[in-house]
Amino acid sequence: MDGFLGLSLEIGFLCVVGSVVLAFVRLVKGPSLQDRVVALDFMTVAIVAFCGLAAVRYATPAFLDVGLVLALVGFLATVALARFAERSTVRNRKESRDE
Amino acid sequence: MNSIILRAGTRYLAGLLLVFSIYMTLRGHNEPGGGFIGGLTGATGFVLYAIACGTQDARAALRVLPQTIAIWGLGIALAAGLFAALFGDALFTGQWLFIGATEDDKGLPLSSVLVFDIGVYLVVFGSILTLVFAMEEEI
Amino acid sequence: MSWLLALPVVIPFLTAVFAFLTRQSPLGRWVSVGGSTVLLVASIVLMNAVLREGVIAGQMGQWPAPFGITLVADLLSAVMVLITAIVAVAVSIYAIADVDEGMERLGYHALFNMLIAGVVGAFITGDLFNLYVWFEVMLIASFGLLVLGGRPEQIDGGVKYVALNLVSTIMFLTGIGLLYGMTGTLNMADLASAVDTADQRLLTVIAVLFMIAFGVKAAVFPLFFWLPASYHTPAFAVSAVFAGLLTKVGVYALLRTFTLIFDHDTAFTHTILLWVAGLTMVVGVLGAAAQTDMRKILSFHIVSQIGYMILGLALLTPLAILGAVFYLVHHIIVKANLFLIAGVAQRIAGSTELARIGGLYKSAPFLAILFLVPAFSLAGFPPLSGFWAKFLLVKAALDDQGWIIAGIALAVGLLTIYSMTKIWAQAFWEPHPDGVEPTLSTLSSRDRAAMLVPIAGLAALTVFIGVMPDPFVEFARASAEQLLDPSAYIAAVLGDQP
Amino acid sequence: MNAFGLNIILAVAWVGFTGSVSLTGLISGFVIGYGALWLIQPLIGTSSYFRRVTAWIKLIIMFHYELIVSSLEVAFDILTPRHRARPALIEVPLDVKTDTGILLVTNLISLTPGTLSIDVSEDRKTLLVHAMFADDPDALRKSLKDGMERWVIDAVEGS
Amino acid sequence: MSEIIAGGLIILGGVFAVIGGLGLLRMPDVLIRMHASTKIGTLSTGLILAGCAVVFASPDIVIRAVAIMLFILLTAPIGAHMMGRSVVSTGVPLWKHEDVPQNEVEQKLMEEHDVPQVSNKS
Amino acid sequence: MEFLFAITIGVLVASSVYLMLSNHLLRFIFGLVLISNAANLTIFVAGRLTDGAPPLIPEGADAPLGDIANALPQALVLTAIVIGFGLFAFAIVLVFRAWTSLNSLTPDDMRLAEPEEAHK
Amino acid sequence: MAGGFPTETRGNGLTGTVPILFAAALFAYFVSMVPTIAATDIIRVSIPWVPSLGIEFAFLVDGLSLTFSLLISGIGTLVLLYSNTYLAGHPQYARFALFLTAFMVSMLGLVLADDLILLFVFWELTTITSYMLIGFSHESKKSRRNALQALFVTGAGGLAFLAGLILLAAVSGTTSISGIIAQGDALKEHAMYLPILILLLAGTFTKSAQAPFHFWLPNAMAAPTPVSAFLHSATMVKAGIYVMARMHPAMSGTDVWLWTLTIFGAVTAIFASLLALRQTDLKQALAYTTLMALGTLTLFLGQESGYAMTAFATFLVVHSLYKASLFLVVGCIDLSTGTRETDQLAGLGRLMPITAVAAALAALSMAGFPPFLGFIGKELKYAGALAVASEPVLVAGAALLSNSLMLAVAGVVAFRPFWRGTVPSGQSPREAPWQMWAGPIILASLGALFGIYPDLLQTTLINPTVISLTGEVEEAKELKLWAGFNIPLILSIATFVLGLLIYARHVQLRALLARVFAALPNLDNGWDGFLDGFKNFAKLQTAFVQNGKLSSYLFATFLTIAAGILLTLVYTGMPFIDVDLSDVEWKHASIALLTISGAILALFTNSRIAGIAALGVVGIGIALIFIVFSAPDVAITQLLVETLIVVLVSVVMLRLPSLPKAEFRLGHAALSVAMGVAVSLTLIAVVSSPLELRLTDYFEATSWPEAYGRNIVNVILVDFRALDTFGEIAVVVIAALSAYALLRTTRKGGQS
Ligand code: NA
Ligand code: NA
Repeated sequence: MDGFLGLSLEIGFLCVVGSVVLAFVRLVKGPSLQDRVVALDFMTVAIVAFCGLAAVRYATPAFLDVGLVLALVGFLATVALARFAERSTVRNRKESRDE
Repeated sequence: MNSIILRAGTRYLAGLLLVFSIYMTLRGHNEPGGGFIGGLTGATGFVLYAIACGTQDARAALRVLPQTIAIWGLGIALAAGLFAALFGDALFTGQWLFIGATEDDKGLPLSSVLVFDIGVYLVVFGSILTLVFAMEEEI
Repeated sequence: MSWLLALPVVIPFLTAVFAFLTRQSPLGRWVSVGGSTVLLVASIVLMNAVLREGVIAGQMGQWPAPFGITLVADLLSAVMVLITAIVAVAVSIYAIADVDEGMERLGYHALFNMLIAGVVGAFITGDLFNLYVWFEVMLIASFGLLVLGGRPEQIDGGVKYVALNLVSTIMFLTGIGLLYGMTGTLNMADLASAVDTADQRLLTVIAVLFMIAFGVKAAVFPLFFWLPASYHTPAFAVSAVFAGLLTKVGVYALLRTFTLIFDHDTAFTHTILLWVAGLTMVVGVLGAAAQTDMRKILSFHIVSQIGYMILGLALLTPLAILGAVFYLVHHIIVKANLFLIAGVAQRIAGSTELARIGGLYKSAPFLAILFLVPAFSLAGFPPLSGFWAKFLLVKAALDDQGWIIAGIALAVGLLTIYSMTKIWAQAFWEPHPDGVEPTLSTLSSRDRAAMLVPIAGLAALTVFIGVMPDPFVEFARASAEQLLDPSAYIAAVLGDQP
Repeated sequence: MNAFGLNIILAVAWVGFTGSVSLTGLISGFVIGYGALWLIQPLIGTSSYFRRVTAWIKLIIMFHYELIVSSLEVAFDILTPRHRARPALIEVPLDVKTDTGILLVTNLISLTPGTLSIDVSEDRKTLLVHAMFADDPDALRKSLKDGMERWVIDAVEGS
Repeated sequence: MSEIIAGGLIILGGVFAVIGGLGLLRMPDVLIRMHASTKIGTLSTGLILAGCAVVFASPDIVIRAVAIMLFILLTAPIGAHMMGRSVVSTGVPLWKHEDVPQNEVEQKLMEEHDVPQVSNKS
Repeated sequence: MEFLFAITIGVLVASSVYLMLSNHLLRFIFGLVLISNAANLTIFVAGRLTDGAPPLIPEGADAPLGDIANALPQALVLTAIVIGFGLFAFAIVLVFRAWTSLNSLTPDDMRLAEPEEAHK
Repeated sequence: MAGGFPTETRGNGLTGTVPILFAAALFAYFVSMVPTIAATDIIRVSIPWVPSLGIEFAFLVDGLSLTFSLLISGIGTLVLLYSNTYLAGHPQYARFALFLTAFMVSMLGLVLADDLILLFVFWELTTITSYMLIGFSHESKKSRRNALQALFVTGAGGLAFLAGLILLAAVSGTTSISGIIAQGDALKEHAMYLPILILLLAGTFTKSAQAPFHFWLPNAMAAPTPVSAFLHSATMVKAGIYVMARMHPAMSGTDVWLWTLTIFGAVTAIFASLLALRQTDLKQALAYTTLMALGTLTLFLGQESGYAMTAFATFLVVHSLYKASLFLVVGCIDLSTGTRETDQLAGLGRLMPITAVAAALAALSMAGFPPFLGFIGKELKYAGALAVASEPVLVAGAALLSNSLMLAVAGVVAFRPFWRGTVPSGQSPREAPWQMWAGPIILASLGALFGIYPDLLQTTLINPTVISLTGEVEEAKELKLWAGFNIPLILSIATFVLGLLIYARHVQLRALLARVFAALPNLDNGWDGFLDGFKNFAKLQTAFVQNGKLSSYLFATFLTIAAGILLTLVYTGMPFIDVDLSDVEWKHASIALLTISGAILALFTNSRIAGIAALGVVGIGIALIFIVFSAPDVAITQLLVETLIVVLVSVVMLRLPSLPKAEFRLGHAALSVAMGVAVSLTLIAVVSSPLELRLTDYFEATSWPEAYGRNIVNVILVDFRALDTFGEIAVVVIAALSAYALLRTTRKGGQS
């Protein structure tokens, strides 16, 4: 794929991947449990965008299906981890702050 | 989980996930999807339900024991394979019925393969819920 | 024809489904017994067909090989299925007495039948990836059965069992991926010729990977740790079926793949196997000698005796393979039976720890006789099945001028005698430390029948094989021939395909 | 049987008529059915249905407007070296009653950058919001109530 | 023309994605980072999907793109709410600008959840 | 490309082996997830990589147009992922049980099945 | 057992009578064969048993086997008769009779078998049944120990024996014994002759308790006395002798054969006689004289001359008769007085006259006095010894010494208790019931009968036996009481003199011997040491290998894998590796890097949440790989599963403690890297050559036309490979049920 669309797709990929990398840095740094989860959540959404880009790039709408599923279920992990954070902190406040 | 927001969202999402999961299952033979993906998605709906409203409510909504669903799924998948015996074919030979088929168009396909995929769906759905409900209750 | 092959896999699954749906009532256990019996009938029919018509293959879904999944039964597969069915019948009857209602409600019978389904599937499939799937069915069912009951030592044993078996499973999967990446096929008969055009050096590497993956399943040195760590912990019916069948699936897989697919550099691979065989025999038997619990002793002996079967494969002569097949069949019957007997000992004498029991010879002579048969068979005394098994392998080793390995096999046989007599002396001859006289009459009549009938049946089979070995030897010879010259197998699977 | 359900039935009927089983078919059926219902509105008395659809459209448009504007605001803060944010946790009284309404309000508040719904109190009367630019909490409260909540009430709970 | 629009949307989406990522990285506390990531991430994905819809320009794809957006709009805030709630209830230290003093709500929460000293550096 | 991902798989394997050796069950679980992923990826890579052409047959065609990705390894990987999930699910429950009934997550301290010999 | 004979002397009813009648019938049956065999005919029956291995159910009756059979069944009958009273009312008598009868039948099978493998079967059966008999008093620790010892020693020999038999069969091309013998000298010239001989002798020497494998035999006295009588007279220990005799025609005549048998036999004979003299327990003393007899028999078998063979045949019968008789007598004494210690026995002759007579008759035969068969046996011994080609003086000397000692022992056992002193206080001995004295009397009388009428034995058994032994090369020498005034007679006289001297001084000698043997290493104690050592070694090894630590198990497993792959790579030479990075896009590289970074984060973090998040990153990375490389179905599944994994872990972690800080382990790190390298290298090598796409091509071509599906992956899953998928969903169900069971299982009653 070339032309303007091709170029913008390359830029799009670069940006999305770049944002994932930035999120990864946050994930590594933490410091709070929630920071890491938020970073992971952000990555999930970025993957949806990636799917959209891939669908265009390879002219394959099938990739949108990947995004579709992820958009629906991706947040479940966030919810579960948030619940973990809340509940485990009730048990041990100090511990989860340091996670 | 005593979150009003989550519970309210779950009302829509759980249903949405279920409907979506069936959609994914039925289209699986021709586009990405299928019984696994469907079952996993459907289960996610009830997992969310269980997280938001507790397993008691989720079990009540499901009405049937999840392990029963799973084992029925296995039975259905097996039956889909055994169905071929009626036609003298080998185990898991796909049997197709094309409703309103014409020269060019295959019409509306009904097949043992689809039944198999539904079995797969039920197995995955039931199994994951068996596991998640039990874990939620033990912890 | 394909249904002959499909039914042995289908029946236990159907049984599992029904057993699960009836798990809350006593019906469940009868479903299990009935299902196993039907399986036995099906496997007899299959065996009959294989004897009459040679190797038979069936294409599932009617897709031609190597594209679809082929189920194949040669003599080895057929006999393994048959033995599995026999053990299944025996254990499902035994379970009536041994498995409590709590376990039944949690789906014991369903899990058990799924395990059997997995074992049968593994024996009968002609597809490498499908073999992986059956391995997994078997493995995960065994996980469940192993920890059913939830006593802490079960959990502990379970952790080790699960951890190590998962590693093996993943290596197997990796191996399949790599082999597919080299040859582009998964059908084992097709692989037999496809590997010829592949890079032979690389193939050896893959062969070693498979050897290790199956080696863990088969519990050979130095990959057997999971077995002695766990086999003494679950219900007796469970450990009996584990002891009888699970490691044999690994041995079967080794036998199958290292005669059909990986026979390109036997000087290397089978020499490794020979070393493995020797070390496995010795380390296992020494392990047994160090134990003081009946089931632990028996568990280590599984390891030791797997060594004999590997020895047969390693020598790769017709007689050696014959011996390995004979040993395989004999060992399943005998070892399962010994674990069942240990269960009776536990029930009537209160333990399997040798120091804490005794007096069984005096007060339970019938049990004593039932123990002696498999125990002496395991130790290789004539005229029991184990004698012929040992005889054939030692003869094969001597014929092949494997003096040292033959010596090891014989010496290990002696140490096996030592272990068996240790159990005998301490559990049967020695008086019970608490002064009680354990008798079978403490069992309810239902339990007595449920426990002793299968034990007696298996013991009778052991004696029968021992006294009338000829048909079995003939059979083993024929299956060894099929293994060493797989052309019939390949032709049955691929037909006129290239 | 409310009007929405009727509309769905019409859509399905449309699919049946055309024989094209696809999402496109279904949606075109829905739109056509909507038109049909609107025409026969006096006959079946479904005026609130149409009013609400209008409110929904307004909600969607206003939401996107808010989303873009406040996104730019936040983006600006991210891209400039100094932190302009004046974060605070504030409580907003809630008038919206139904679950759906609460969900919509909180979601939309969360989706517009600068504000994040943290939690709804047990009695459903107050919403805890984290605001990024909370120099004037009262003004913020008012804008949330008159903006997002009003639109939602119109769309969901209006009669 | 549609290619230009699509390309523009995609680039814009990409830029927002990076901004979201940057926000996640450099905003001072977790709640503010969530402002950046949840919303801007959503926006960025929406833009890219819009571009996608424009390229394919078939109802099928448009519906799918819209569905994805709807799903994200439905789920992302719920996730954010759960996270935010856990931040507050577990007492993760929050950043405070000196211009905005701690209000009653915050003080109440601090006591309720045993929050350590709220940091106050910029 | 395969080369690149073979290296990636190597790193995954190495990390997971280290984690599995760590004598802590939670780390073991982490390692298990990683090594399962590595195995799945191995099959995928061994089936060769093709970008941008999913194994789908377009409407109206009888067979795929042009080169598409190898479908078989995809099916195998799918199967392997689901099986891996089943194994993982059991493993994590087992770890949980180990903690509640043995009160330990360090398997080397679990000596119920194989008690330490009292030295004679 | 002490305190007199059982009050219930009628025996054990049917369980007692049936075996006696059975044994008697067998004896009668063998007697009926005597005329045939005496006419130097043989009887052979054979039916195929394991034709596929050429093994037959073949039996051969010739002189040798008939002699043995008669002894076994005859003595067996008497022993059973005796036991029925001896153990009257014993709760486990039925088992005893069963084992004893089984033992007798096994022994008969052993001596009649004409097939190597069949012979071995019976050989092992005698081992098993004797194990059960020796351990009959199983509640005593000593019994159990000694039974194990006997089993272990003879079992060990048996295994060597088996190896020998297998080699012998392989070399001869047949398992038929008569077939092998018919092959003449071929075997002796075969390269495998020596190994075969060594292995066979290892079996026979242990079974017939040749020094230094003798230690188990006296310990086997733990068995009830009738068992000892049976085992040590005609059976068990003679099994080894029998086999050497049987193989004599095929294997004797070489230097190895000659010297091995001669030396072992002579040493055993002398050594055992000295030990016999040392004993104070009557049964022990008899046990050692058995050893002496076995040594002597072995010594004869080493030779080839007709004298030696005749001596062998005669002494075999002699010994069986008197030894069985004496053991039974000792049993009577034991039951009657409650002791078997010589010091505590005296003056029994008047109170137990019949027993005393039986003892005297047997002892005289044993001591070699005329006109007993023992005398003839002894004469032949000397004649045989002198006929030895190489070292006649040495052999004769050994024979002289052992015979003298034997005479002394006979006195100690059968003379002293009856005819000297008075009954000690506290004992009230009385005569044994007839069932118990019948055996000794009959056996002892036979010794006298054959002594007086040697022809009776000569024609019926000795001649045919010698033919069996020599293969008709040598003729049997004539048995006669008076063979003229010759060197053997002189030696006989010397024996009497020396023997009587020893008897007169035996108490002092015993003390001396006790000191000497105390200084010698004791193999019986050695056995305990060996067993302890073995157990300790086993424990040590097992503690090392199976140390109970999962981390060691995993380390060993991974080490095996890594070493297996890497060493094989080295062994085979590195396969072709194609490093092709030309088609790598930055996207691929960054996805790979992301995945790797996730893995490394999971590796190093001490935070559980970071760990889970890292797994999530890896999952995302892998999903991206699936997306980029055209696998949408897989990518969806991967993401769904990854999500569920996070959910499950987060649920479980609610109850788990946080991660401890990980310490860096260099060994682990090295192994991990090795594993990674191994997998990477192999995979790279695999993908360096092109892939055959036959299967995929077929799927692509048929997916729509034949399976009506456009998503090829799904069609493979639900149609082409539906069985895989079925198995897979079975795994999922089972996993769920298993996990459910595991979660619920510890609740009370096993169910919620
Ligand atoms: Na004991
Ligand atoms: Na700023």
